[in-house]
This record gives sequence, C-alpha cells and structure tokens, in this order.
Amino acid sequence: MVKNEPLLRADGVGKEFFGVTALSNVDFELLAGEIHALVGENGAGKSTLIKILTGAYRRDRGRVCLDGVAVDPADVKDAQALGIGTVYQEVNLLPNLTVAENLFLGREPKRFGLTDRREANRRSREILDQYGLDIDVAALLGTYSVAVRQIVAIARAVDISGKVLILDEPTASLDAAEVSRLFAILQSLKGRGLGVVFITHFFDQVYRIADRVTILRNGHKVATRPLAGLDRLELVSLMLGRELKAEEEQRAEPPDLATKPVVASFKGLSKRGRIAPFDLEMRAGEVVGVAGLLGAGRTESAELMFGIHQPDHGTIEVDGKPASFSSPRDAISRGFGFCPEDRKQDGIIDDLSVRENIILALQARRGWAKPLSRKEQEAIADRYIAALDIRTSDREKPIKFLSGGNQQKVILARWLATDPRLLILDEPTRGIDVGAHAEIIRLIGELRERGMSLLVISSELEEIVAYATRVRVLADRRHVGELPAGEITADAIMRAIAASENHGAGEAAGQAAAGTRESVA
Amino acid sequence: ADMTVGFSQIGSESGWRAAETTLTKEQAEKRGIDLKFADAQQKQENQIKAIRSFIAQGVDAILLAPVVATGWDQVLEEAKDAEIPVVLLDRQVDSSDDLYLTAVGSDLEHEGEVAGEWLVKEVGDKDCNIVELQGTTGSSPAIKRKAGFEKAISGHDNLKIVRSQTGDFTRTKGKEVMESFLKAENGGKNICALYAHNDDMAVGAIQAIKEAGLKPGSDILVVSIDAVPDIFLAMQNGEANATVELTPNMAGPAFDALDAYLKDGTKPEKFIQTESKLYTQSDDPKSIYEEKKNQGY
Amino acid sequence: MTGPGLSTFRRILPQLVALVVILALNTAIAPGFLDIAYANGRLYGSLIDILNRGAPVALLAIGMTLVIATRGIDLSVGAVMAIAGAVAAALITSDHSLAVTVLATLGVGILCGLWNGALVAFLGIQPIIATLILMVAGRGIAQLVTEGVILTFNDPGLIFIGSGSLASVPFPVILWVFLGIVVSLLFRSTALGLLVEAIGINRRASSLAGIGTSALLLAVYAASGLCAAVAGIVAAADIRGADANNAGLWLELDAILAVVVGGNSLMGGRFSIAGSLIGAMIIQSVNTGILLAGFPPEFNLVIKAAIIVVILVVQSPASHTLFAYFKHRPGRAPDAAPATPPARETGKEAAR
Amino acid sequence: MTSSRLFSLATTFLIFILAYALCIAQFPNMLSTRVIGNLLTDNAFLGIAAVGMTFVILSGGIDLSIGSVIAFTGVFLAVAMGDWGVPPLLAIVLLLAITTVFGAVMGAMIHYLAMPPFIVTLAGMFFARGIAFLISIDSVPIKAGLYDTLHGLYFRMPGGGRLTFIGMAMLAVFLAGILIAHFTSFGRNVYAIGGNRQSAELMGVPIARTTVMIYALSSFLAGLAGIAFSLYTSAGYSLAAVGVELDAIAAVVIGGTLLTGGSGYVAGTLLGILIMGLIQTYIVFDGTLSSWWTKIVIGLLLFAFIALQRGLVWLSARRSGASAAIPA
Ligand SMILES: Nc1ncnc2c1ncn2[C@@H]1O[C@H](COP(=O)(O)OP(=O)(O)OP(=O)(O)O)[C@@H](O)[C@H]1O
Ligand SMILES: Nc1ncnc2c1ncn2[C@@H]1O[C@H](COP(=O)(O)OP(=O)(O)OP(=O)(O)O)[C@@H](O)[C@H]1O
Ligand SMILES: [Mg+2]
Ligand SMILES: [Mg+2]
Repeated sequence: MVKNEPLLRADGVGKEFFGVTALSNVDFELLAGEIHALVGENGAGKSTLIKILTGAYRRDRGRVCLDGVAVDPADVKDAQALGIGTVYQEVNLLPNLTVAENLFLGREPKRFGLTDRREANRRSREILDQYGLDIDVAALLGTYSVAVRQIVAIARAVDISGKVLILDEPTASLDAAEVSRLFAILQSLKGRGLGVVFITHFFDQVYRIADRVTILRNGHKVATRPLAGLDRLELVSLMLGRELKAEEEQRAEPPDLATKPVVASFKGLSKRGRIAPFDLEMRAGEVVGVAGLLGAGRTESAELMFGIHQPDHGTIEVDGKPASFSSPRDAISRGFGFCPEDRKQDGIIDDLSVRENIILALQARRGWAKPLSRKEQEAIADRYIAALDIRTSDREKPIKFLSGGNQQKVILARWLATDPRLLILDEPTRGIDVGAHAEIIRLIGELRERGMSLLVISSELEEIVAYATRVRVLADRRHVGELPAGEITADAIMRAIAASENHGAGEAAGQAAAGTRESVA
Repeated sequence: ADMTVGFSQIGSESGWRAAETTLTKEQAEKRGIDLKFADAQQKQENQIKAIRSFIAQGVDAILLAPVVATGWDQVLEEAKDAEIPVVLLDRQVDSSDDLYLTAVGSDLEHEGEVAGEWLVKEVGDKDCNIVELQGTTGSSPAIKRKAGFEKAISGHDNLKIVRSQTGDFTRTKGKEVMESFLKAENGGKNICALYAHNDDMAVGAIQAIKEAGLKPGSDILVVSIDAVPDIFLAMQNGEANATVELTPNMAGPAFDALDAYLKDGTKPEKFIQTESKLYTQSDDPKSIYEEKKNQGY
Repeated sequence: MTGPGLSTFRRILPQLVALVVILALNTAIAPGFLDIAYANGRLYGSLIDILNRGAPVALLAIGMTLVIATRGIDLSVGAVMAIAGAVAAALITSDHSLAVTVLATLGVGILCGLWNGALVAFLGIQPIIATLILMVAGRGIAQLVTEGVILTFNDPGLIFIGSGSLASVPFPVILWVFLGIVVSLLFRSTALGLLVEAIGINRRASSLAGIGTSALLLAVYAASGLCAAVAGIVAAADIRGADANNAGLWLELDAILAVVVGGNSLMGGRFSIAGSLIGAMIIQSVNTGILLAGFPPEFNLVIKAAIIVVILVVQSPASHTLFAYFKHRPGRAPDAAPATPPARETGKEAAR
Repeated sequence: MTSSRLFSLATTFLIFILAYALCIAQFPNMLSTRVIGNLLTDNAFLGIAAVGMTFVILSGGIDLSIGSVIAFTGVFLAVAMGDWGVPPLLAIVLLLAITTVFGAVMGAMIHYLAMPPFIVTLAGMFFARGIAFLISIDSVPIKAGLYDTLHGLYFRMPGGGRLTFIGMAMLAVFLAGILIAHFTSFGRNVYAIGGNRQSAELMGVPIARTTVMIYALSSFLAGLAGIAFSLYTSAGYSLAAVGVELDAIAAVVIGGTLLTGGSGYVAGTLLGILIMGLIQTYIVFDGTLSSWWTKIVIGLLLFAFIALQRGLVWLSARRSGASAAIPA
C-alpha cells in the first residue's frame, strides 16, 4: 500500500451559512489503512466538514480529492458511488422501513428485475451477526431503540464503503460491548486498506482506535497529529484553546437523606412488556443515577414517572399526596421536568429560535395567558446560553442550525429554566464535548445542593460515579438493585448489572466501562 | 299499484331542483308508488351507479334526470336488457331514443329564445347593450340558454351582448359578477339589459344594481329563466321584468306515461315537452309568488 | 415601528409586492380600476369591491392560518359557512332577535370546529380526513336546516352585516380587518402564537414540554369554525338568503391558497395572519381582474392557475435562494440550501 | 412490525366484510353478482386514480389534480378522435404522454422550487380543467370502434353480473401498483422519502428523480383513469369528475395509508375503494334518504369506518402494550 498518497484529501475547504462561517480554509488528509479521529468542541465544524466531504453540502471554497482525483459529489448518492460510506450524526435511517430495507436501500438485491426481499433479509442477518445483533430484520426499524438503529446505520455505512468510512459520533448511544464490537470491525476494515474518519467526544476511544487525530476549533483546523506521543492534556488544550481545569475530584457529599423531604414516591409502577413493577422514592437534594445496559428499561421507567406512558399498575405520590399523570403536562404542573434521550424527535422544535426553545416549557407551565415578556425571555435565554456555553451566533437563530451538542444543551436549558423540583435527565451528556461535559456534571452537583431532586440516566459509568448520591441498577426491564452513597464505583455498578444479567451478558457487562471523555483529572 | 320506481336525481344544487325533487316525491306518494330516491351530487358516475343499483334491485321503472347528455348508452342498454323502462326528466340524452320510454322536459334552447324574444320586443329599436350571466361553464342549460337567446336577438343589430361571464347559477356569484359588469361598463350607464341564465343569479345581480345606485327593472331591464318564487317578489317590486318558467313538475307527466305503459303497453311520445311560459310584471306576480311559495323551491 | 413590527412588515413584503403587481395589472386591463367614488353613503369602486368580495375568504383565512400553523388543514370551512348561513336565516325568519341569531350561529360554528378538533386531537384522525367528514356531511346539515331551498330574509340588521357600511366602509371589510387584528393580537400578545407554532413544528416534543396540545388543537379548530361562521353570516347577509347548496362551495381551497400565497407554510409552524389576509386580497384581485378583463369564462381557470403559479414560483424558497445568490455572490457555488431545502423535513419525522 | 402493519390491513378487510354482511342482512339483493360486478365497474376509474394517489401519499405528498386530469382526458380523447380525426390508439398514446409530462412538471416544481405539493397540484387542478374548457365546453360523445370493442369485453358472471373490461383493468392496475410499491427500488424510494425526506437524501435516495416520477406516475394513472372514465361514459366532458381527488384521498386513507407518508399498502386502497363503493350502493338500495340526508349519512358512515379502524388499531396496540399518551 502506498502510504504517501492520501486516500482522501481536502484543501482549503470553506463553508458559510447565511454569512456565519462554519468552516474556514480547512485542510484534511486521510490515508488508506488509517483510522483518523476528528475532534473539536460542539459547533467546531466537524459535522459540516464531513457533510462537505460526502456531498450532503456543497462547499463554498476548496478542493476535495479522492485517490488523487478531484471529486465533487453533488449528493450523497454520488459519494456512495465513489465508495464513501457515512453515518451522519443524527441517526438518519428510516423508521418506517424494515431493518433489511434500511440496510439495502438504494442497492436492493434483485431477481428477475424485482427486488428480492428474501435475499435482502438473509444478507441483513449475516451483516448484523457481525455486530452481535440478533433481531428480526423484517421488523420496522422504528420499533427498535436508538442504539439498535445506530448499529444498523453503522452496518449500512460499513457495507457501502469501498474506500472511506466516515462515522460522526457513532458511539453516542452504544454500550461498551457494542463499542468493542464496532472497534473490532473498524480494525479489520483498516487492515483491508480502508480509510476511516471517526468523530467522537470520548477521548478513551480516540486513543484506543485512532492512528491520527485532526483537531478543529471554531471552524479552523488547529492541528493534525499522530496519537502516539500526543498527551491527553495537550489534546484537550488544543481542542479548547485553553487548559481544562482539573476536575476537583470532589465526590458529592452524601446527604443525610433521612432529613430531606420526599418529593415524590412511585410505588409498584409497571407496564406490561415494558417494565416490571418498581418502587422509587425521590428526595430533595439527591441525585439518583440510573445504570443499565441498553434496553434495560431505563427510559421506560422514566417515561412512566413523567406521565408519557400510563402505568398498568402502581401509584404515584407527590409531597405525600396521591397523584396521577395522564400526560407530561400533569407531571410538569407538579414540578417535574424531563429531558428526553432523543433530542431530535422529542426535544427540539426545529424552526423555533434558541430563545423560544429555552423558554418553551416554562411558558407552557405558566399557561398561554401569562406570556413572558420579550425582555424576560431574552434574559432567561441569555443566562442559559452563558451558563451552558451554548455556541450560537445569536439567540434568535433557529435551533435547527445549531450543532448537535449545542442543541442538546438548549434542551437542558429548557428544563433548568422551569426550575423543577424533580428533574429527570435521560442521557444528558450525549454528544457533548469535554468542556461542556465537565460543566454539566458541575451543574448537576449545584442543582442538588440547591435542593433539587434529580434522576439521571446515563450509560457513562464514570459520569454517574461523579454525581450520583445513589445508583439504581436496571437489567432486563427490571430494577435489580441499588447502590447506596458509600458504594458507588464503576466496578460496583458493573458487578451489579452483571450479577443480574441471566445469560451470557456478564461478559458484556464486564466490559461495560463505557468511554470516558478524558481521564485527565 | 305496488310499483317501485327508482329516481336518479342530479343533486340539490338549486331551489328549482329541490322543488322538482319535492314534487316528484309528492306525485309518487299520491299514486302509491314506492319511490327509491338517489341523489348523485352532480356526478354522472353516481347516476350511473345508482341506475345500476336500481337494476340490481329489480325496480319496475326508472326516472332519470341526466346531468349531461352524453354517456348513457351502456347503462340504458342494461336497463333495457332488464326490461325496465326509463323516463328522462327535464334534460335530454344523446342516446338513441329506443333506449328510453320517453323524455319529459322543456326545450332549454327554446327557453333562451323566449327570453330573447321578450327583450327584442321590449326594447323595440332602441340601442341596447346586454350583459349576460351564464350558468356553470359547460353545463347544458348554460350552453343552450345562451344559444337560444343569441338566436332570438340575432338579426336585431341594436341589441348587443357586451359582456358575458359565468355566475355559476348562484346568487353570490351573480351579484359579484354583476358588480364587475357595472364597474366595467361605466358604472352601469352603458348597460340596458341583463339576461341571466337563471333567476337566482338575477336576484343576486338585482342587489348589485341597487347597491350601485341604479334601478333594476327600469335603468337596467332584467330577464331570466326558471320562474322561482323569489323572482316574482322582485317583479312585484318592479325590480325584475320577465322570467321564463321551467316547471318543476316533470314527474306528473312521467308517471302518467309510465302508468299507461305498464298497464297496457301504450307507448307515449318520445318527447313530452312542458310549457316554457313567459311571466312579466303584468302577470300578478304577488299571487304567483304565494302559489309557488309552498312548492318546495 | 418597533423591532417585531418591522420584522412582520419585512415578512409580508413579498406578498405586498405581489398584491401591488396584480393591482397594477388590473389597472392596465380596466381603466378606472383605481377610481373610488362616494355614493349612497358608502365608498364605491373596484378596489372597494375587492376588499368587500374578498371578505369571506379573508375571514376563512384567519382561522385557516391558525389550523395550518398546527400542521393541520380544515376542509370543512365551506360547509360550515353553509351551516352558519342556514342557521342564521332559519333563526331570523322564525323571529328571533338579531343578537340571538348571531350568537347562536357563532356558537354553531364553534361547535363544528370543536367536532373537527376532537377528531384530530383525541381520535388522532388526520386533519384532511377529519375535516373531510364535515365537508361532506356539513352541506347536508345546512340543507337539512333550509330544506334545500334558498331561505330568504328581510331583517335589516342581518342584511347590514352583509351589505351595510360603517363610516362609508362596507361592513364586511370592517369585520375581517377587525377580526384579523383581534386574532393577531390575541395570539401575539399572549403565548398562544408561540405554543401553536411549537405544536405545528413538533407536536411530540411540544407535548413533552408540557404544552396542552389537545386543548390547543381544539381551540384552533374552534377558532376556524368561528371564522367560518362569521364568513357564513356575511355570505348569507350579502344575498339576503341562505343558499345551503352553494354558500362557500370550494371556498376552502381559496382560503388555503390565500394562506399559502400569504407566505405561510403548509408544514405548520411560523404563521402570519397579516400575510394570509393579504393573500386573500391577492386572490380576490385575481378573480376581480378576470371578471373585469372580459375574457370568455372558459379562460378563467387557466388564467387563475397561471397567475397563482407565477406568484408562488416568485415566492418559493428556491427562487429566493437563487435571487440571494445572484445578488450577493456572483460566481460562487450555490449554497447548500437548495440541496437540503431548509431542513423543513426534519420536523416531519419528529411530528410523526 | 410488518405484522402490525398487515394487521391494520386485515382489520380494514374485516370491517369491509362485516359491513357487507350487514348490508346483505338488510337487502338480500345485495348479495348478487350484479352488485359485485357493479362495485368493480363503477369504481374502476376511481380505483385506478387512487393507485397513483397512494404512491403520492406514501411519499408524503398529495395530488389534487387528478379529477381535472380525468376530465381533461375525456375531452381530449373525444375531440381528438372526433373533431381532429386522430386514430383512437394514437390519441390514447398521445394523451398518456401529455398527462405524464404534466405530472412530471408538477413533480419538478415541487422538488426544484421546494413548493408544497398541495398548492402545486391545486394549481394543476385549475389548469387541467381550464385546458379542458378551452378544448370544448360541450359534452362530446366518443364514437370509436375501439370503444365498442372494449365495451364488448366482459365476463358474464352467473346471476347477470358483469366483470367488465374496465373493472379488470382496475384490478390489473392494482396488481401492478402492488408490484411497483413492494418489489422495485422505486417503490422503496417512495416509502423512504415519505418516511423522512432528509434521511432518505442522506442515504443516497435520488430525491429529485423519484419525486418527479411519483407525480408523473400519478398523472399517468389519472390519464388511465380518464380513459376508463371515458369508456364508462363514452364521452368527454369538462365538468366530469369534480372532486374525485377527495374521494381518492379518502379511499387511500380508509385503506390505512398515512397522509404523513411512509406507511401504507396499495392493497389497502382497493379495500378503501370497495368500502366507499359499498357506502354508495347501500344508500341507493335504501333509497329513502333525501338529498341532504344522503350527504349526512355518507359523512357519518365515513366517520364510522375511520373511527372503527382507529379503535381496533388502538385496542390491538393496547394489548401489545404499546399505547402512548403522546401521539406518535
Ligand atoms: N444548516 C446549517 N445552517 C446554519 N448554520 C449551521 C448549519 N449547520 C451547521 N451550522 C453551524 O455551523 C457550525 C458548525 O456546526 P457542526 O454541526 O459542524 O458542529 P460539530 O462540530 O459537528 O458540533 P457537535 O459536536 O455539537 O456535533 C455551528 O456553529 C452551527 O451552528
Ligand atoms: N441489543 C439489543 N438487541 C435487541 N433489542 C434491543 C437491544 N437493545 C435495545 N433493544 C430494544 O430496544 C427497545 C427500547 O429499550 P429502552 O429504550 O426502553 O431501554 P433503555 O434502558 O432506556 O435503554 P437506553 O440505554 O437506550 O436508554 C426495547 O424494545 C429493546 O428490546
Ligand atoms: Mg456534529
Ligand atoms: Mg433509553
């Protein structure tokens, strides 16, 4: 393999959106047989760069060469034809098609000129087998969780890519076992001479898999470095343009729960086929971390607690008085808040501005007749834009134009603005960069100290360890255990999960040390 | 007689047609006929479906008020195969006349002619600019009433149609279109007469003329067709001048013909024409209004 | 004007330009088109006619704008107009007072809207079909009330609503302008506007954010029913009779067209009632222009279609991009926008 | 799951059978081959057009122009064969080419100008009928040997019912539609675009080409429906088929296809057509309804069918534990 001629090469690529520069003069080089990490803060321009490389956006300036030949893919189909397979940041498959149809969309196997469904299903099962996914490929993709969809998207991109594979935050909702499988596959693709571009906010993963890293900041390329010999601290400061304050590894002081009032208690909540009955008592000033493998029923539990689904059985008490939630509205009126996992479908109102997205839940709770004045809205928006470091040129910008991580922060801001008594966060740090990640963990601690009761679902055990005052462990749609304040370590959580997984899952849980963004501290 | 008759009506798009339906039902009841009524909502396909269903049900006879002239051959043949006599009401078809028993109706073109002749006589040899409110574009009454009227005024060079636009047979559109006619023709001063393809449009137009500060019936002559009750009120007030009657009682003659045919096979004439009677302000509009008021218009 | 006022103005600027162009065309076709005279205690002229004749569509467009903002559509408004006209005529001819008649009629309109809203919000029936049911049945209900005849009436109060004038302006014009302002104010000075837009863009996320989506949907369809009832009274009063068969026939399409010509997206979200009202006037100007032009009626539809297409093409996002491209960056590769038409589609998945 | 989608199709079928049984209980005559034959023949043109509409709706669009295209077709054929003396087959080929191009142009406007389908096809609706008016405002009879031949093509079923040429043509179009929807790449792309246009685009679906093809197909089938209609009435008339687009939309939706796109079956549309036909037949058999009650009852029956369908689907979702307070 000739290593000196780059497989994919971009020179001086630039892109503006409505006068705002998203990328300026970026050079990028991908060698054959290389795994190349692309890192940068939220809004640095990573997604924009790969959308340009793959024909989803037209570039304003610059050149892109594949195998030394200038290419200009007009759309994704062109890029696919050139052998570039891509997983975009949002899971971009089609929930209304079956798994197999998604895998083979645009390249359906044919027999007698007609699509051959049976063949597609057979090959889909084969492909997914490599990822350890044994699911009904003839079922609609929409019936599966975000994680499954993400694996299917990866599988599709890998299967398409003849030369280049580009993955934009592919591991955001995967657990450790799945990440390991993915990496094994990437290694074998690398061995076959493909070039892989890999975007992530998990530095562990960068070091585990990548050969070189390119760092973007504010639309500029900062550097491209081989990872060997690159110190983590240096990588972080290249990315942020400043030193990251070392985490004051100051574990949450376990509150004396007995003295804290019970905000809400849930007894025997259950829903057939979704989650087995569970009890949970939430007290003011505590953070309950919720851990479990994908599909363990964490989201389901939260949805029952917030009135999104109605439980078959069980009772809810708020402040000692019985309550029943027929919709999220009821829960919100009792001082609940819920930041959902799937921000694109359940979170953002994409045409509304950042300001409107932030004040939406607060306004909804106040009722339509008591509008927040424009001034109040602006004040609230500005406060959270500053507090969460939301990167937007303007608070009136429609949220759909923000980068993925920044959208996530806006949704978080929406709920913080309602100042809830009980806040449920489902994967709040998905897609969030290192700097903001530290910020959010700090924020959770602060909210707790102010007396808020928090339930935080996360796949990142390190993160749970950092903020939880107790940990609820789920497996197989059951609440299987709880770790009190003194016993919270990543290992302990893993063991709790493993102990309850009935078949072969122990091994998976053993590897469940899901990525940490940085082990700088 | 225990007779079942299917009646495929066009729809209920106008007061006139509602009256026709009412009278048909009344006539049927009076004669002890079991009337199966099907409203086609202005759609020929629904009428064909209805006739097919009548045949499937095995009715004794079918009344059909066809929405258009064309396209009936097949279904009429099916009726003939099933030996069910069909009588056409108020409009004609272009099928061969052995496919139906008889047609009861008025001659649409003749109606237009009667209206035109009245106007020719009324204006004498003064110059007269006429504006015309057409019925729904493409409908057979609109086409034929226009043709008949034009026939009547042809050869009278002092009469000229200066504007002609569709008012869709409705009051609202009649009023709106008349407003624009008035604007376009120098505030209405250039217009001497209005010819409307039905009374409803005329009633709407009369309001427009009044609102423009002119006197309908004298500043602008108003002639229209159908003779629905409301036009007689206008005539009584001197706001309309003439109307040509299209009687809604088509079913009476139709049932008579059917009775005779089913009793002893008497074949009626192929076209039973109803009278196209002209009414003017001198015909005691008040009493005609009172008389017509309760006929289901 | 303050910031928001200015941005509203900027938003409806293309519509205003289109309106002016159409009016200019009309002036070219019909000399004296712009003349306004004063006679019989009211203003008189083609421009006034446009404002007056456009009243029913303008009224419908107000409610339709709100419904469309929630990503719905209301096909029943024409039928509701017929029902309202019929009810009003029936009440007034059976000697009820004007106040009772009008209030009861408006009530009936609201009821119709609530029915639609309930089908959409609670049964989850898709708006087109939910309102199609009332579109079909509604005309039947109206005819049931009038028994198929044109119910004429002579009550001067009711007639005033259709053809009276206040301060020499035709009353229907006052009515739609007033209702337009009231509804705009109601939605813009409270949070209703924001909440309605949120539902239209992403109903699921809105519901999760605590917006009472069902109640709002009900309210919006009820508002549409109310507007249709007002339009129905105006239409009936105008001809002094309730024509259940023809009142408002196919007017729902004109209303939808008005909303879209007014720059609102059928995909829901951001809305401007002022834009829709101008859209209604554009459509009425086209209709009036066709009438004034004196072509044979066979040409009406083709001309209307052609003008609408031209207006919409000029307004379409793609031609804006093209325009901006020629204006700002000659010689530059086109922006991403045409390839990914402004991320409208993202909302689609979300709202499913 | 595929099975749950099939379930809603089965539900619709069940509702149809149940409704038919109820009709027969009241009017035993409705169990004749005549009625069944009529159901197919009378709804043939609507069915053919509805297949096209199904594709459009599956892609998340809508086509309001089909009624007008049907009217245009009739007038064009009648005048072309009659006044212009074009041979019938040539006229038909010409016509189908015109309507297909017409649809393609609408599709191109929808895609390239990013205009909503509702409005583009609404303009198309005005335009096509307008052109029909320009060709002829009269109702023009068609007298062509070809038409007589086709009229003669039918199976006589025992009991006097006829399976006519256009009835069979509709069934053939449905078969072709099913094949295209489920066994071609084009069909897959239609579902993909309906599911999420942007995702489809990022997955490499040729949006532009597919959109243009969808509307071209719909207009092509509307042309075919127009031919069926002209066979049905042996005439062309510019006022024909007013509002057929709404009937077609209703049939598609009753057949279980979501107006938001991406989910549904062509076969469901056939059921939708049959259900609507059944409603009509029932009303005619009853024969006691006044004009206004006819409309009200049609509305109520439409509502009953849709509510029943929603109810059954909701119940089954509840049983499988998938109900949600949040509208999905
Ligand atoms: N379609 C668009 N329209 C306008 N601005 C955009 C658009 N897409 C991206 N941007 C802007 O471009 C910048 C870069 O965004 P990009 O999505 O590339 O960031 P990113 O590095 O992928 O961030 P993240 O880690 O949060 O995903 C951001 O400021 C964003 O607001
Ligand atoms: N690896 C897998 N294989 C098969 N099915 C899976 C897998 N992971 C999740 N699922 C399915 O995804 C669905 C959704 O799970 P759910 O979102 O309730 O779990 P969760 O605990 O909230 O997980 P998450 O970590 O994604 O929030 C379930 O129906 C489950 O069967
Ligand atoms: Mg990104
Ligand atoms: Mg989850």
